[in-house]
Amino acid sequence: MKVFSLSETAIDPVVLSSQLENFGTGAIVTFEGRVRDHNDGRAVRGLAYQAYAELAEAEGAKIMKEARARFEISCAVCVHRVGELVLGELAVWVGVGAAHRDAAFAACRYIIDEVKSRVPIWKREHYSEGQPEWLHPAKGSAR
Amino acid sequence: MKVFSLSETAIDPVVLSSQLENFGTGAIVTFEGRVRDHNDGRAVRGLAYQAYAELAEAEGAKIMKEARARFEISCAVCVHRVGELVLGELAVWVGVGAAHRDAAFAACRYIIDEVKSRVPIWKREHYSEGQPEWLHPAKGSAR
Amino acid sequence: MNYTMLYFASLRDAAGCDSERIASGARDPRSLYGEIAARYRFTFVMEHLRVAVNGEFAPWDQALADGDEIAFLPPVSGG
Amino acid sequence: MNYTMLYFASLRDAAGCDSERIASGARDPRSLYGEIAARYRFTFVMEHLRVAVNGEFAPWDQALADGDEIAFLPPVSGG
Repeated sequence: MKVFSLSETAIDPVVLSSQLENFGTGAIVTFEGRVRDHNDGRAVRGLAYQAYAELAEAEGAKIMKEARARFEISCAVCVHRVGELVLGELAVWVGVGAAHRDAAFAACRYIIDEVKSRVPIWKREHYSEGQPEWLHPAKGSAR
Repeated sequence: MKVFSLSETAIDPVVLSSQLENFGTGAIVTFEGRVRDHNDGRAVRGLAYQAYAELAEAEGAKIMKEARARFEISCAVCVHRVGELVLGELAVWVGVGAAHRDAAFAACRYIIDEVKSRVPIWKREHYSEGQPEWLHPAKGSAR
Repeated sequence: MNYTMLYFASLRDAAGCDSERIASGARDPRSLYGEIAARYRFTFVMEHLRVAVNGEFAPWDQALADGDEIAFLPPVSGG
Repeated sequence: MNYTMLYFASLRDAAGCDSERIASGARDPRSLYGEIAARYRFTFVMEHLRVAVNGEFAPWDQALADGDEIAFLPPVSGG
């Protein structure tokens, strides 16, 4: 199983979580990013993610390696959806296991922050009113 | 469903997670504390949690209320096990949903930190060698 | 006065029971702890304990009333 | 020289295709972007884009070789 992967089908957090469990892992922190029904004040109907798959997988794998080097963690997994998503659907899942919670929280946060800022994946939002739009945030945009 | 509760039976993260999902929730952060096979260099076989149930539930509810007041979150749930636990079993589960991940991470961390330091629950570890011991950490103990 | 004592964790082991009714001349948790700690050889200094009276955290100098339910709480270790 | 261009997100919409083979006199991504941006009326300034050559991030002044696969990447919005 790859520690970072793109998925064209629904992400199953139950299956992913089960990969993190082992007897030395006292703390598991997970992050789930879901499709919200609003963004920047506009009502959102759904969205699509497009990826430069080859580079996204390489850059994602690099982030996971960085996280394992920086933090005392025992395991980390991240899956990002591509394709069309409906409201409430899982867009990204990050799970980190560690002996202690400091490292688990820090690594989980590091991974999602880096994935959002570095991995070549783009979001196209479909609104209740008006044309769909690609999101190309400038640096320093809201988290 | 109570936002903070004690459980005498196995915690089911799937059921708990499902309570956090709604269309306005873009970010869900969860923390799972599991029984590790070691602590402070000693091999652990299992453990038991004992609670002052009445006060633990009141203090836990207070922590959840503080989290909702301090952070922009839409929902938060925490369940803590009591009784005998085996290796790998879930001891505590915290889940927080928010529009944005900053608040979800901060609130999840706040809840587990406060629960560990304030809620009257005590852990008794069973070791591979020697007598079981109650853990009564002094202030400032390792996280 | 009569109090109901609750014991938890290592204090429960030391007391040999999870609760008991006692008669005492102590009028606050501070002096009550002196009595009880001597009886059961509790090793905790007060600074490492918290007190609960009737299911709520309370200060060491709270005036106790007849029938109060009192617990001395060792450092917690949940999570 | 001949290059394979890859387009993503709004640049794909503007180019009207996800990839194409082109012939160009440009020898680095910087001058190549000038050509391509003019052809398809890309509105991004270079400072807001990153470049990838053969599946890896690359600097704007990297020397290009015949047959290279090049992508100009708009600000990402995954997660």
